[in-house]
Amino acid sequence: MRILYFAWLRGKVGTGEEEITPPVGIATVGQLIDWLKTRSPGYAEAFAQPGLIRAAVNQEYAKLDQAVAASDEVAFFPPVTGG
Amino acid sequence: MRILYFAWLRGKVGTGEEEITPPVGIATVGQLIDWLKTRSPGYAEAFAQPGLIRAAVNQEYAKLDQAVAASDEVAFFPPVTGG
Amino acid sequence: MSVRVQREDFDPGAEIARMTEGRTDVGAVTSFVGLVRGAAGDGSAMTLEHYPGMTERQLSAIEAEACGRWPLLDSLIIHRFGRLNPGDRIVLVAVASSHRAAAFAACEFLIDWLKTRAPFWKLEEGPGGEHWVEAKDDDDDRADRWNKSS
Amino acid sequence: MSVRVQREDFDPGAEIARMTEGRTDVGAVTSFVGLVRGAAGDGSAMTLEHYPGMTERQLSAIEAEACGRWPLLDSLIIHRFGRLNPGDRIVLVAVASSHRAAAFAACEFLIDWLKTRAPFWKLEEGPGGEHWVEAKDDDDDRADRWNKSS
Repeated sequence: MRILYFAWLRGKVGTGEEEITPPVGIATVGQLIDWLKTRSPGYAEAFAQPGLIRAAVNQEYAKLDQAVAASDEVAFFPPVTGG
Repeated sequence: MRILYFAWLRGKVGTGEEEITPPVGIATVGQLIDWLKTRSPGYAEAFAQPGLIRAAVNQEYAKLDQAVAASDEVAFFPPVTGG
Repeated sequence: MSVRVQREDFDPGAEIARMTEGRTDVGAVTSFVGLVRGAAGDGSAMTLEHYPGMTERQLSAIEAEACGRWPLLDSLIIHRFGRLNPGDRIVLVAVASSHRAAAFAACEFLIDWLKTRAPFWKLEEGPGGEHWVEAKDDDDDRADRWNKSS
Repeated sequence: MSVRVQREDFDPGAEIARMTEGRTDVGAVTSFVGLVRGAAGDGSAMTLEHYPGMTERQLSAIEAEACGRWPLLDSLIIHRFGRLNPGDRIVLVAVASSHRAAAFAACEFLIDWLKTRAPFWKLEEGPGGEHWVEAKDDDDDRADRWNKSS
């Protein structure tokens, strides 16, 4: 599974992009976040405030209960500030 | 008094601009219109439908009860269609 | 804040660029360009008549009203007169502000008010001859919106 | 209907002119240009990060939504990324339609939705160092307006 981090999330987790293999049982965006938080204090801090995190699966906005699979591109980022 | 006519009013009265001296007692835009209507069938036709006439005195929109004087520039025209 | 009434065409891009040139306080520029519609070569040209003097005065008054209602950094109205063909530009309204909400509101206000207050009249050439375009109730309604709340 | 995400500057006038070139069905072109604000030389430059791929996809979806809501003849969104200085253009939204009401509504809708949906993030350089710009509730409110009765 390809995971992307943008803006200040990238700084906190320490990378902009990584390939990971989540443990069996990680089936949704929410479960993925819960597992990522256990990987290091940086990850825990990045995802500490769920209200500040937006997720996308395969470049479409996704909610916490959306399914994720090994072949997906999953991205996490703060609320957007373009324009 | 200088009187200007625009768009189809000009066609009906037969001129775009004229200098006139209204009779004593013509003191408002409304009285001026009533007098102009008596000048010829063309004038009568031009002012036949009051709802289709807009007036300006010295280049500012004016209502029927607005005062007019000999030195004024008075204009009559249909509702505007610019833009 | 400026107003131009002219027979010649104008360049919207050059006018918009001029509004922001050398300044860094403008966050938003909105613009509206109105054009003559009609199938090319179908004879649907038109002639725009206006009231020289009163036109400029009314456009300036409309601009002043917009500046009183919104925090604008600059505004521009250019309106053509004379004979125009389908595809020709008629009018440009452009507004610069720090923020987009004011820029959008003022730009739409200016064209709505211009349509009901600026002394221009369209004489259209059609297959059946010339006719003066009638004012639209819809334009009055759009202009009236600005008299309601806020 | 088109979308461009690029590092280079753009020419609003050329883009607007292109939308009407050779056609006579366009009666109204509205445009919005967003620029970086800040006193020149005060160090208030910024860097716009984006999510390549998703950005284009979201902008296209926003455009498709606008085309479904209003009778548009053409639309264009150009958004820059990379380092930008005060006075630099960030974004252009332009819409062509037969009538002005649709052109204004769609243009404002596009920038409102873009601000809350397109994956861009601003990293501002200030006197105290760099900081990520926080999203504004006001932008959410403006975007939400379009979900109410049209």
